[in-house]
Amino acid sequence: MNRKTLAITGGAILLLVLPLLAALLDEPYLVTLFSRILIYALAAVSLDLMLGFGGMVSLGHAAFFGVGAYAVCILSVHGFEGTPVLTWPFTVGGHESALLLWPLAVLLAALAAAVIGALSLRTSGMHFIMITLAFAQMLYYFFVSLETYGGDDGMSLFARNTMPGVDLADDRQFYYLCLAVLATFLFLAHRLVNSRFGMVVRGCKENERRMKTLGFPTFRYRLVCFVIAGAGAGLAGALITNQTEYVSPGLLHWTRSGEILVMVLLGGMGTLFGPVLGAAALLLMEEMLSIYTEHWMIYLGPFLILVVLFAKRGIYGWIAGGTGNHG
Amino acid sequence: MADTLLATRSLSKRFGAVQATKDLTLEVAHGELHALIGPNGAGKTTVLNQLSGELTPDRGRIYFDGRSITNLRVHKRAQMGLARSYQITSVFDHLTVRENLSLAIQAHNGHSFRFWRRAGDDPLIRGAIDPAMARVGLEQRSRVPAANLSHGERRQLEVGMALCGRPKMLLLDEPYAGMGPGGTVELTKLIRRLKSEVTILLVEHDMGAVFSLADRITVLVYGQAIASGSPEAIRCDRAVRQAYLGEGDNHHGNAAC
Amino acid sequence: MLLFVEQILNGLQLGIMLFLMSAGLTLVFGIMQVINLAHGSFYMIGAYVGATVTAQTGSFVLGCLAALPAAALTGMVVEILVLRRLYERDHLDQVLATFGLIMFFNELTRIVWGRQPLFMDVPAWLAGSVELIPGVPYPSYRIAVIAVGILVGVLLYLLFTRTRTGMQIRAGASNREMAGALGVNIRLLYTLVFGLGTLLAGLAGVMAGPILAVESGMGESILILTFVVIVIGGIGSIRGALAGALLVGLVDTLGRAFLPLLLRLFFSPAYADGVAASLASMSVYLLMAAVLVWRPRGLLPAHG
Amino acid sequence: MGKRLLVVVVALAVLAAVPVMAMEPVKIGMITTLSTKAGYLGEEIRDGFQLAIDQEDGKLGGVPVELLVDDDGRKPEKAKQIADRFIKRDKVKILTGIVFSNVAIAVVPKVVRQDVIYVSPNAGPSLLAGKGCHANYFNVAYQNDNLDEVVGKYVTEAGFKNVYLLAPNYPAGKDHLAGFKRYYKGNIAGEVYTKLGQSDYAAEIAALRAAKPDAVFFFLPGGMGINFLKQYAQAGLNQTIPVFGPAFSFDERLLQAVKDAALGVKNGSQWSHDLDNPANRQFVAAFRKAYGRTPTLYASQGYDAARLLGSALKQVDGDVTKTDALREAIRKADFPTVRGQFAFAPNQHPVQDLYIREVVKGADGKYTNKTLEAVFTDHSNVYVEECKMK
Repeated sequence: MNRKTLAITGGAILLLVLPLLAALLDEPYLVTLFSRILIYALAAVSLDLMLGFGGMVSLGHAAFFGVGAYAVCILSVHGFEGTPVLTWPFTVGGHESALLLWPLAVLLAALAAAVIGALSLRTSGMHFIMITLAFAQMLYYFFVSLETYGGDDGMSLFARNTMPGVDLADDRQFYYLCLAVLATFLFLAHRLVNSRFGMVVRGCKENERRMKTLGFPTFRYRLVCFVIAGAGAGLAGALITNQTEYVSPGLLHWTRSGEILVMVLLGGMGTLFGPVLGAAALLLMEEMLSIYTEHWMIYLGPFLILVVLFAKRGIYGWIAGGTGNHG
Repeated sequence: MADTLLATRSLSKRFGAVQATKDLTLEVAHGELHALIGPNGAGKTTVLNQLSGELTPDRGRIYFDGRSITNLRVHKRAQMGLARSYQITSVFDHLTVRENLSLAIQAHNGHSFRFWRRAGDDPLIRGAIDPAMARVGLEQRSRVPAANLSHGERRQLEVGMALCGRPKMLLLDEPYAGMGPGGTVELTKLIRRLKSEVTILLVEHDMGAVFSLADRITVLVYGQAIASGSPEAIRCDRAVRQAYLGEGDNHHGNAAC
Repeated sequence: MLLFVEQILNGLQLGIMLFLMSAGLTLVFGIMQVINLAHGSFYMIGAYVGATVTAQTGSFVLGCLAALPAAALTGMVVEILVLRRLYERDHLDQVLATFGLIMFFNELTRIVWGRQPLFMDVPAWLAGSVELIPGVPYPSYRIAVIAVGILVGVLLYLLFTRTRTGMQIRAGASNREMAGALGVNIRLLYTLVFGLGTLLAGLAGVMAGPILAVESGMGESILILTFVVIVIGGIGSIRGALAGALLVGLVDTLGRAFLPLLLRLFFSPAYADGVAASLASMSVYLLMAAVLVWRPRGLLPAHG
Repeated sequence: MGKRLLVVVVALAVLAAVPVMAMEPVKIGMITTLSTKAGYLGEEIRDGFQLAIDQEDGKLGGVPVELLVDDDGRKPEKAKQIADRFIKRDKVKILTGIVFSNVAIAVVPKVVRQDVIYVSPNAGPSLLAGKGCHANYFNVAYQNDNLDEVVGKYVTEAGFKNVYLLAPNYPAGKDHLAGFKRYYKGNIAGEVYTKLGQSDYAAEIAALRAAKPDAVFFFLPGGMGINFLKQYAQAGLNQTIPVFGPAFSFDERLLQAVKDAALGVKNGSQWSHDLDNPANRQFVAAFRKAYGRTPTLYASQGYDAARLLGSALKQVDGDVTKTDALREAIRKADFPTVRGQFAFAPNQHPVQDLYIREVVKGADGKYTNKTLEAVFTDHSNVYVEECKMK
């Protein structure tokens, strides 16, 4: 499968040298653009764990993305102002250190995923798609009603989180941090997908009835997979808060879940590197097209249709060949 | 009761107006190959689905290995050693033969919340895959995705997967359906070999196979058991001939009765 | 007490509007197993063509007569060019393709009609209001919408149960290959079904023109509500779409009307208004989640 | 990339021939909303701004400028990315164009800290006028509450005692109603917050009728306003209960989509096309000639923003690197505004007259606004004390 390894190593090298390339071309702006692509790629890969490997089509994945983002932003702002977040059961002060906030964001996103997953996994097919959308919209309107944190106007982060040894405010260091986080997540996902747990999840996607008669409590495995995917999106949320230094309920809107879904499908479902390509393709096209024409959607729309009609397994399938489903 | 592995007490299931299973009382003894036969639409598969837990009966109880499993969930029954195959072979098409079998092995070797080690490298699984493949004669096909196997090979794979958990009892749903003559001989040899290892409840139309393999036979018509006994008794049973072959009193043809 | 009756009427009217939209969507999804996110775009096309023709000719009826074929024809062209290749494909491919269609149509309307919302007025003969219930003047246009909704419901029912094409469509839905084998021209049938679906969306669009703003992207705001309706009702069943639409219409309207009053009993007015507003906007999704958890296949699933 | 390179080369070649010091055109970045339902608002601001440049054939205050425009799609994240690109890639020193308050709140604080001047041609959120004010942030349009304050005062003077309030459930909605209540002294018949982007207002209209107010004040921008006005007229209420609101729902282009549903409605605005001053007459005529339609208040704000920058560029002779000098020049605000007079309050928001306008049917059959009276003269905003200019 040299085409596949060629594609992956080529992509990795490009991402590694990008900041140097950006400096060469005197385009420092590319660094922030690609940081955003890496973060959305992380959200897309986490969705693909559940979608491409687990067969669970969610149109509400941005809910966990938003929960992670808001958790980090609320706690950081309180940390900056020194005011407590919570006083009632016990006083919870704000903090700004990434090593504390990001795991907490991942935990909260995982918790939300557990609750939403437990209820949603009772349904299947189109109903599952719609119930995940329903829960995400409920969280969206919850954050719209949070007036103390800016409601629909959103909330700005005064300064990026702090991390020993890494100055997050420096765009280049932040870029390499995002790249490291994405690479680690991809490696762990690769292990996970081929582990015993991964086999069960892939079995459930193929033929859940057969899995049950083999003796697997499929609900539990699919729920854990749903929670892991939600946690991944929570981590991406923590990163996007620091990248844009701003959060708004718009992060949780169903159109944002739609965008992440489009990235997975465009890149190539059921592969781990496909969504990274999908995120890059969608965001780069959106950015480049809008520079040259106001009516960029008139080009991007048909492009998506052509990819669906002709590149059967997304861009990754087209580049790397071979069938999906084993990362 | 002590010798019986599986028993149902007045099992009933209705789909709207259709009474699919009517007061069915069935007993399968340890080590026995019990055949369940009957014309199309008699409700044979409905019975299997109630035994495996995919359908919950309206009334009646099911006992397995001395315990009532009437309301037990599907995967718990499979864990207790009640395995099954399907009329339309149900395997994992995109996974290779090796992966299909390792999944089946995984089901009975501790929980699979293991996220790090590759499934194939797990000692519990690696040891068991080759013997499982040998048992169903698919050693050369281990890297082939299940979708590319022949009909017979897929049937063998499914049976092999069912056996991976060293089940106490195997529910076979028309394994001979669509099987060519060569395949039928091969399959009969396989089932005959299995008889010593596991109790089998065989739902089948191929009378040749049924009468050569079965220790006991139950005949199901319109969801009701009209006769149950040794193959010889069943061959001569008047009610069976009436319901099954549509013959009345004339005994022509079958000298043995 | 009159207010309560009027709010019920408002709920029904919103429900009927949602039924017009969801009948087309559930038809396409139930029969052709195609998730069509771009259904809102045909609603928009119906509104835009209706508004333009009404403005030029000055007659609302001509506007409708122009809007319906426009939406149906665009629908058929889309079906032949894009959707026809996607029937065997995974639902997700259909989602991605129709997501692309949304972008294409929204931008197309901006290019053709410009960025400004169009004007569409209530026809003169429907402009006034009628006192169905003494003391409660109810806009006669909205009563017309309710009438059209009921008419469409009856026509669809008759089409499916009494006519040959209806029977062919249902046959095609339950078993594509068999229907094809029996000589039903499945390709043509599906084009017609999709055309009918988009015609219904166009009708909903032109009916909404005088009440709502005719602007690019108007389809997406009602699209989500329509998906909620067909899922609550049970995918593929027209009866389900009707039940779902009325239920959602009532819950949304009554939620917006009476939730603030209800909460004021417990909280301070300012706090109650804020919570009521966000709860009202969540009410529809709470309803759907509750229905799905209780009946995972919707209230009136199509076929068993 | 190729195209822009070509433009720069040509400009340089031309300038080389000119003896005056070779001047690279000053780049001005415009981030505005051109897509979504509110796309025409951004188009108005851009057309107004571009008109000022076209009138000086490619210059502002005698200095050649290049206007870079991009669509933020009403998404704060997208607006931030565009701002980032303008500052880092195009080395832009002046930004403008944002339509919506929530987008402005997301973009402005970070931009002004990178020593870039931001002139707002529309959004004037209370946060950026008060606590969040900054020396590099100017607003040439209004502070969000202004247009509601003028209506509040007018409604009180006109003797209405029991007003029903309506706005979307988001911070700007609460800001605008607060602005109205600041100058309205009568009783509040009801205060209802509706869902953002709502289309059907039948329930709210029924509740409103039951409360029997003597007037209604609403802030529902864009499509929401159209839906409400149409349904309000169909319910026959526009004959019995008069409606008031800020100018956002009554600009010239929106009126064409509402027509007689808005007839007679009085709205507060800091500008109208029939304001009688030479700058405004010239602007309205030039705009009609260039674009074939009457300008809206957004276009007037875009035009004023361009002329303001023109006056500043002239004083610093086009050298935008000296931001302090540029800031001082902008603060002076000596440019012929279309509103008659204009000055900056300490928090660099407008001090200007505010009028009440009435929607009438013009001679040419088009619906338009007629200025009734000036309610406030040299009106500032209430957030001046909160702002400690950094």
